[in-house]
This record gives sequence, structure tokens and C-alpha cells, in this order.
Amino acid sequence: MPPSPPPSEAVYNRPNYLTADRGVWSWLVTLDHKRIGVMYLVLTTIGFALGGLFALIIRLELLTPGPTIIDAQTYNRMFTLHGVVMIFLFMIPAIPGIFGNFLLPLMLGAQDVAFPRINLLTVYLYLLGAGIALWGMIHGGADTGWTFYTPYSTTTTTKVAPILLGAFILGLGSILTGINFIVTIHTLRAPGLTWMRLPLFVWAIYATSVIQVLATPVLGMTLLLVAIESVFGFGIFDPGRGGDPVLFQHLFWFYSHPAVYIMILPAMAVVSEVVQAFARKNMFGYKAVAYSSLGIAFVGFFTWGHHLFTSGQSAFNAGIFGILSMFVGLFTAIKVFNWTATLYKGAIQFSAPFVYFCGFLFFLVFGGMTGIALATVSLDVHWQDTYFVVAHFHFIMVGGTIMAFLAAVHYWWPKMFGRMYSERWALVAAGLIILGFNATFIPQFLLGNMGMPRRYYSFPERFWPLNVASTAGASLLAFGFLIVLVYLVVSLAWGRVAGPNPWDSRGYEWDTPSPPNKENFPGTPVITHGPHEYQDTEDGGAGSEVTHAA
Amino acid sequence: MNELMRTLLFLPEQGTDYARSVDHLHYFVISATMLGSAAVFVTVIAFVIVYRRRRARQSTPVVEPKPIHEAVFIGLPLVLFLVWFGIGFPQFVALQTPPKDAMDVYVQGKKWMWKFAYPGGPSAVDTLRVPAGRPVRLLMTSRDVIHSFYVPAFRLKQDVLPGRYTQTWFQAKEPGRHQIFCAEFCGVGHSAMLGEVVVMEPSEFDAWVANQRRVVAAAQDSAPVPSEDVDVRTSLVDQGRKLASEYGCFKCHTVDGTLHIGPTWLDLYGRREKLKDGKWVVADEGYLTRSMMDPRAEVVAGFQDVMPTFQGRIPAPEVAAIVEFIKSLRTSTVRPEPSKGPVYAPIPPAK
Amino acid sequence: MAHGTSAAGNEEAHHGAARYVVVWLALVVLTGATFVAWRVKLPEPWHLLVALFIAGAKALLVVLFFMHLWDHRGPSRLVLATSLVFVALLIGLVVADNATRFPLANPPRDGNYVRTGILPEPAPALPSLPEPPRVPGR
Amino acid sequence: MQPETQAVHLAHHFPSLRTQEQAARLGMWLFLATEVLLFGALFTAYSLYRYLFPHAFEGASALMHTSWGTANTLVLITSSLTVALGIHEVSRGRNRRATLYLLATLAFAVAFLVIKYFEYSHHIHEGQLPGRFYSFAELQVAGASMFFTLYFLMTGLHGLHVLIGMGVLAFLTVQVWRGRYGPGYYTPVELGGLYWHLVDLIWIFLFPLLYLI
Repeated sequence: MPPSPPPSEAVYNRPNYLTADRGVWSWLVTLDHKRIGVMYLVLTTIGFALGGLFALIIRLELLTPGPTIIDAQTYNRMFTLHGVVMIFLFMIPAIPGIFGNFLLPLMLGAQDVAFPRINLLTVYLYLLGAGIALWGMIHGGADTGWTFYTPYSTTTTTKVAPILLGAFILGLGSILTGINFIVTIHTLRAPGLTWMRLPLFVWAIYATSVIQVLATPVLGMTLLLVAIESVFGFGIFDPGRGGDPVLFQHLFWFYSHPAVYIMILPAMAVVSEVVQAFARKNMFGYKAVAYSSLGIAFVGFFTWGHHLFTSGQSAFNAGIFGILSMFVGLFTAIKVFNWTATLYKGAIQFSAPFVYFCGFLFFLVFGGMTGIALATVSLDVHWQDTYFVVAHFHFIMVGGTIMAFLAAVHYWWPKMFGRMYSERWALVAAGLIILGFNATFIPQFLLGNMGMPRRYYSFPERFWPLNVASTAGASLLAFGFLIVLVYLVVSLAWGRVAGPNPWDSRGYEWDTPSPPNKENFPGTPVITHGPHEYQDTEDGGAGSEVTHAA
Repeated sequence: MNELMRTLLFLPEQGTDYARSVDHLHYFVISATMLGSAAVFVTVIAFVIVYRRRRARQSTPVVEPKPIHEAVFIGLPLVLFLVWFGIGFPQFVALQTPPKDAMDVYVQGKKWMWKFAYPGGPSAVDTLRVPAGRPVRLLMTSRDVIHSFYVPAFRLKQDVLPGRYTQTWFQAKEPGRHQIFCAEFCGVGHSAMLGEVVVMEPSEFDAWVANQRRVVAAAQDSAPVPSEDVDVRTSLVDQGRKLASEYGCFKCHTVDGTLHIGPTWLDLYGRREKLKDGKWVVADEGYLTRSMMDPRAEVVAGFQDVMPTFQGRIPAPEVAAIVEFIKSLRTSTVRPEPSKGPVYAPIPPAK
Repeated sequence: MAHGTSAAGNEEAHHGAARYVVVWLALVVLTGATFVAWRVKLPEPWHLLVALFIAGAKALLVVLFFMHLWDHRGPSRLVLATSLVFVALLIGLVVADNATRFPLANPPRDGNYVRTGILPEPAPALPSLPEPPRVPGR
Repeated sequence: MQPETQAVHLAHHFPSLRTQEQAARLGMWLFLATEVLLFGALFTAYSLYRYLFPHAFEGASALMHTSWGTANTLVLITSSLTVALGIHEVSRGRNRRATLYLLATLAFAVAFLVIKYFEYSHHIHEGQLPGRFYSFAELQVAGASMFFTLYFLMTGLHGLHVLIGMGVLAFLTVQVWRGRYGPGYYTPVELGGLYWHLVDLIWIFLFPLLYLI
């Protein structure tokens, strides 16, 4: 373990953006992107806890083949709410909302995002959407699965409309965040910060915002059509009146496949920064990683059909979508190779964020390759709608996005709150989480191979042992997340003072005191070199200091 | 090698040649995945150990990729992925185009049961009998929502769309029994919508079909009033029991008093029922008929309103038969044997 | 400290109002043209193509001159182009799917199932299309 | 450009008013892209069902009042002209004439909605309604109700956008009349104009697809 900077040098910057103005009202009407990032941190963590609760109830129910703790109707509601809450309240808003908001202006040398008032509006849209969805859940909630396939979603007797309206409003918040970030990156870059000197975090957030802006409206329209169909019966998806239920699947997946890239691209953004900071090395193939983010964003729009291979879609379309899905997988492969190659000749500090990076890398490779396997059309026929698909996307979402989320929380915790978390507990929790994750989802791959369909309340005897293993893993995973929550909250008050740059990282955001001041930079910083250049940091090289213009 | 990999990956047995070829692609893909992730993992572990940080502010050289690196990083995975697609897609096209001489079977998915009908032959619920070695084409449709006909042993899955027909085919290798699942979420009974593919010797199958047809023909001759669907027994109560099983009422309502998704029918007729909104109602013919046509209007307290409406699906005489059957279910007159409605129990073929 | 004043921003300031009126006249003429094309009842494929072509021309005029894309180069054009490409992609692939699908997976064209090569002749009596769910009388 | 206009309108985090304008314009174009995709979903449904039910759509389209549709197209095109001229006048500082142009635009918008009202009431009276409510006797071909489902969905959503556009333009008219915007700073008026042109743009595509097939 390398010696961290002596405590005497670390000073807790006061007054900072947290203490600049007091009172709840100052938080409710703040336009400061850093405070909005902290608010998103609190809100999405609550969303994650709620979604996790539903997940545990599902895993408990699947402990035995027959009914265990709840009946079929409640089980159907549980997995629907697990899907809706996890995706719309955590996976999509979390990393862009927290770290995009907090770090983008710091990395670009700007005072704030382009439209601060719209930024605050997205927080209230998040609250409104989550409120309406929760109201729907309390009053019975939908039992259609988060995919709302018609005609089941339009003829079910449970209340689907509130959850659809909640998702619509959360989608609107997601669009506005996307617009905000794209305009910020285009117009508010500091002088000297050319596109090729942008941190890779900014590239990936830019790609995410492009998807958020261009894909979410189609979801909004589709959910609106389902609500209209279930209330008035216009027959747009009703096969009895000429409607085509597969059209809903086309429109839904046109959003939802790019949406899975909205979830993984911010994780790749975080990982690009973490690997450079903890290997103390510039990114191997900066251009390749930057352009592959844009590649994922654009080609990601052409591949939604691989969700419809067995849904009655024509073989001709299956061919087109199959080939295009291979190319989008290729961009992820390029990123993985470049991250691994970045470690070559580096100076790796093996602390918690880096452990999460290793977990992320392995799970993204394994999860990604199973994704490619799913895109070879004939294998998908066997795996579609089985636990293999459930395991695949949980490998990418939990193994990928949530690992990267934890890496980001640990890496930027000292910058956001000025205090260090306890390294020992962090490594213990990381180990538990990685172990629990494997124990939960590897059995599900095997269940998928055996042919256990997803969303099954009761299952034949032969699937029992693997389900017990998966439930055990799930409880271990939940325990790991709990430990992380505890020691992070504890570190807020009792954590060691971190000082401006505890990791001695050359990212632009580390040139501010921690926690940063309300107005990020005294003047307008002039950028004279690329991010993460460590070639002359030995014996206090001054080359890397950022000069502040008058 | 095939058996080893198949058991290693927990794959079900291979009922068709198509399943076998798909599994071979599966082994190729999974071993490449294992190799790829192991390679990345070992490289990372090696780099972490070799290039660990030695000094606090250690500087590192700037390493820029040479074009060859990018070419390999892009070329290798692309070729591998396209090869997989090249193998997988023709298999899928073969699955989607049944041979001309295939035997047709009409499949009908309905909320929480599978119904199979042979053109001009017998029909059965939840058991599909097919001859071994002969291609069988399934022409499938659904009565209500999207279901998905899934036989893991044949690596076969095809969604069943309401108001539309979808098709798929298979050719079972040798006799055996394989489970059918519904793979597209379709409500409360989604996990109970199981069926079975019974693969029989071709000769045995032909005998069975001929036998079934003879029974149906005989019943048609003896039936006094020729009606389009033959009622083997004539009394209204038995007809009601058969119709109740056909419309899937027994999936939610029991006849022996045990609690299930819907209220039990034992001693239901004439009982005073407390409704969800607190009102009391006597379960007479009117209430029984109304609750069949618009179930959500008067839901009995303590039960969810998940019953689908049968409005326009059951003709009046059949409604009357079902109500008669419910009226006959009184403790004093109920026969002791388990009253699971008789599904088309096939008559054993004459040896 | 702020460099550059904003007056130089709208360089189309020196254009007169005449440009808008000319564009408006062109739009009116095109609307008339499409109305006439409709009355003249062209043969099947051309009927739609001509109408869409004229609509495209009108849209281009509005976007370039009324919405000033003629003067503001750069990201705005890219944004509009990308969204149109994605809409075209969505429409193209959805219609391609239904065009190349198993014929019986589409609704019966004008009332009855067109016998295609898929079904062996003479096709056995197809079970009558089941009555899909009416949306409960809400 | 008077310094106090710049000081009043320049947000603290923008280096110059010109950057702020470029940011606002790019933000608006991104929002317009989402509107295009929102309607794109409906155009996809339209294209699919027109492919599946060609005869039903032709029969149903014959029932439409094409003359009223053409009138509506001319109304919206002229309203686009008047809003463009309005913005042009604001950029010249002639706020009084600009207000007149913007009021003319609002008048055309009202005219558009009135014509739509008559069309809707006629269709409702004839029973040419979407899905379950379709009770028009003469045209009983498969998919006929689907045409009217799409007709009411697309023109209804477009009408909603016309109403939103009228609200935005009304607010801007009041601000222009009060002199809040001058040659130095009139970005909000320009963005309001962009939104109105988009509403016109969508109708330009709706008109042939619904009335002229």
C-alpha cells in the first residue's frame, strides 16, 4: 500500500459549496450543479434501496418451487416494480445525474452547466415522476413487467396508467439532462480545452446525452399510446381492430435498447477516469476509446431488433439486426482492450476504486460476450425470455454499471465531501459484493441453459437447487451494499480530511479545493495540456500545474 | 465431447438434430467467451503485480498505441463475431422455414393452457402427441394475450400472437416426453401454463390418430342432435362440467371446497356472498351468469379481480349448462373421487 | 473581459424582409401543386411519392429560411439531420419487418387470408380466427 | 450594443452573450429533435398500418375534407411567415410592428383550430371515430377504424402543440409589446419562432399523409 500524502498537508476547504449558504430553502432552489449532484446522489440511492428491496422479495419467493411468501399476483407486481424502479429511478438517472452534474463543469473549467434552471427542474421532475409511480405502486401497481407488452398491458385489470405516467415524466427529466450536457460540452469548454483534450469521462457522457435526447421521446410516445389504448380502446395495438402487438415491441425496444447504452456508457465514462488515475498513466488509445463511445451511441440505435427474434419478426429483419448487433459489441471490445492496455507500464495503486474497476472489467467482458452470443440468432431462440437473458443483463447492469457507480462514489468521495472513506472496510465490502454477485448470477446463467423461463412464480423441481444458490448470493450482495452505505455515511463526519488531491490524480476536476468552492474556479482556467499526463510528476515536476488567467 | 459439454453447461437433452447443431455453436461461443475473459483477467492480474506503484508520486511513460494494436483490437473480435453470426443465422432461417411435407398441428395458446388440434383429427389440452422422425409444423395463434411456445429440449421457441398465426417446426429424433413452457409473461397463471410433447413411434402415433378419429366419428353417429362439437354425454350437468374444463374454469375455481384463485364452486349455489364493496348477494343463476359476463362488477371479498370476461365467448346454452353444473355441486351429492374435470382422456389404442 | 459583442451574432440582420415573403410565395405555390397533384389521381406509387416529395421541398424551405439554418451552420444542422435519419430508420425497418414476415403473421389483407405458397394446397380449413379480447367496457 | 442590455441578460456562467445565444439555440434545436422523434413514433405507426391496410386507408382518406385541409395548410404557412417577419421586426427594434405580426400569427392559429373543430365535429357526427367507437356504416373494411385512430392521434397531438405554441407566442407578444426585447437581445422570441415553425413543419407532413392519399 503506497504512503498517502501526510495528513498535515490536507486542509478541509471552508467555506465550500456545502456551507456557502445555509438552510433547506437554499437547497430547494439551488442552481449550483454540485448541490444538484448531491441531491441526485441521495434520491437515486433511495431508489436503489427500494429496487433492491423488491429484488430480495423476488429471490425469497423463488426459494421454493411452489408459493413461498407471496401469491402469484403480488409476485408479478414485485418483478414489475423491481424493473421499473431500478431502471427509471436508479440506472438511467444515477451516474449522469450525480457525477455528470457534479464533475462536468469542473472538468470543462466552467462555472456551471449551460441551463442551471432546467437542471433544477430535472430534480423536481424526478421527484414528481417517482411520486406518481410510487402512488401507482401503493394502489396495486402494474403486473405487466417493466416492458408493458401489449395486449396484456392494455387488458390487465391492474393499475398501469400511473406507472406509465411516472415513467413518462422521468423520461422528460432524462431528455432535459441530456440537452443540458450536450450544450454545456459544446459551448462552455474553457479556452485551450480542445475536443482532443477532453477527459474521456466527458466523451462518454456526451454519447449518453445524445442517446437520452434522441431515444427517450419514442418511449414517451409509446407509453402514452399504451395508456390511451388501455383507457379508451383506440385499438392501435389491439389485434382485434387491425393493430399489431409487435409494433409496440418495435417502438418500445427502439428506446429500450439505446436505453441499456444510456446505462452502460456512463459506467464506461467513470472507468476511463478511474483506470487512468489509479494506474497513473495516460489512456492507451485515447482516440479509439473516445470515438467508440460515439460509435456505441449511434450504432446502438440500429440494433433493437435482437429483442424480437422470437416475437414473430421476419427472418430478413433478424439478419439485419443480428449483423448490426455484432458491430455495437465490437466497440465495447475495443474499449476493454484499451483499458487493459492502459495498465501496461503503469503505477497501479490497488485501492477500492481499482478493485471495482477490475470487477467491472471482468463482468463487462463476460456479460458482453454473452450478449454477443445472444445476438447469434439461433442461440437466442433457446435463451430468449429465460434466465440466461436475466443473467446477461444483470451481469452488465449490476456487474458493470453498479460496480462503476461504486468506483465513482469511492474515487470522487473526497472531492465531493472533503473526507476519505476507510480503505479497509472498502476492500472488505468490495470483496463481498464481487463474491455475492457471482453467487447470484452465475447460477442464473445455468438456469437459463436448463430452460427456466423468466418471470416464473413457480417452477419445476429440477430448477430448485440453482435458485437456492442464487437467493443465497443475493442476500450476500445486499449485505455488501449495506456495508458500503454504512462506512460512507460514517466517513462524512469522522472520515480523515482528504485535502485537494488525495489520489494525486491529474484529472482537471482535482485542480479545485475539496470540497470545491461555490464558484468552481477563481478566474477562467486556461488548459495547456491533456488530462492524466503523468510522465513528469516525479520530484514535484511543475509542468502539470494549470495556469489561471486573470 | 458433446455429452460432456452438454452436462457441463446444464443443457437439457437434444431432442432434434437442430438442437444438436445449435449446441455445437453454443460450445464454440461459450469456450471463446471463457477464453476471452480468462485472457483479460490474467493480463490484468499480471499488470497489477508487475506494474504496482512503488513510489508515491511515481511518473509513468506516455504509451501511444501503434496502428497494429488498434487493428488487432478491432479485427480479432469483429472476425470472431461475424463467424458466429455466419453459423447462427442460417440455423435460424432453417428453423423459420418448415419443409413442405411437414404434418400440420394447430396450436392455440389461451390464458394459462395450450390446446392442440390436428386437421380433421382429435384435439387435446396440454399434451401434444407427435410421431418421431417426421417433421411437424405448428401453426400457432392465441385467444387473448401474447404467449410463447417453448420446448427447451428442442431449443425451440416462438411467440404466439393473438389474432395472428405464427409458425415453427421440428423433427423429433426418438420417442420421449419433453416439457412445454410458456416463455412470454401472460398473467397470474404464466408459470402454470405447462404442457408436454409426447413423441411416439410413427406406427404407434398413426394408430392413435386413427383410433381417436374413430371415437369422434362413433360419438357423432350416436349423438341424437347433430351439433358441431360432439357431446359424448347428454346430461346438462356433465355437459356443464366438460365445458367448464374446456373454458379453463378449473384453473381458478375448485369444485371440492379448497381455496384457490377464485371462489370454490362447492355449495356456491344459493349461498349469501359478501362482496368486496361490503354488499351481500345471493349466488343464484342471475349472479352466476352476471359474474361470468362482467366478473369485475361483483367481486367476492377476499379475492382479486383477475377473472377475464367471457362476454361473447360462451353461447347461452353453454352458460346454462355450466350454471347447472355449479348447482349440482352440493356436499350431499358430490362424488368422492377427485373432481378434476375430465380432460380428453384418450382411449388406449387396441393392441 | 467578455470578448466579442453579440451584434455580430445574427449576421442575417442585413437580409431584408423580402426573403421571407419570397419563401412564403414558394410554399403557397407548392401547396397548390400538391392539391392539384391529388386531384389528378396519379397511378398508385407515384401518387404518394409526388405528395411526399412536395412536402419534403416545403419542409426544406421552412427549415432553411424561416428557421435560419441557412445562416447558422454547425451543430444545429447535425442535430436535425440525425433525428430525421433515426425516424427514417425506425419507419424503414418496421415496415420491412411486416413486409417480409410470415404472411399469416400479418392481419388478413382486405378481409381474407391470401393463399400463399406457405400453405400446402388445398389448405385445410383454417380454424376461424379467434375473437381477440375486446377491451373491457371502460 | 448597449452594455446595460448585455449586463442585464448575460448569465454569470457564460463568457459572452453570443455564447449564451449559441447555447440557447443549440438547446432549442435539440428539443426540436425530440419533438421530431415524438411524432416519428406516430409516423411509424401510420406507415405500418398504411402498408397493412392500403384499401381501407384510401377509402377512409376519401372521406376527409381535403379543401379544409388545404385551407389549414395555407393558414399555418402564412402564420409561419408572420412569425418570421415579427422576429425580423424585433431584431430591427420596431417592437410595435413586431407585436402586430405576432398578433396576426395568433389569429391564424385560432383560425386553424376553428377549422379543425369543424372537421372533428363532422367526423364525430358521422361516427368515423377511432377503434371501439367506429360506427360508420359505409366503410366496413378491416383497418378503417385504424385510419381514424391515427387521424385523431396525430392531429390531436399536433393540435396540442398548436395550443402550446399559442401560449408561448402570447407570452412573447406581451414581452415584445412591453419592450423587453430589442436588437441586442431577442433570443427568446427567436426560440418561440423556431417552435412555431416546427409545428408548421409537422403539419406540412401530416397534410399529404392524411388528406392526399
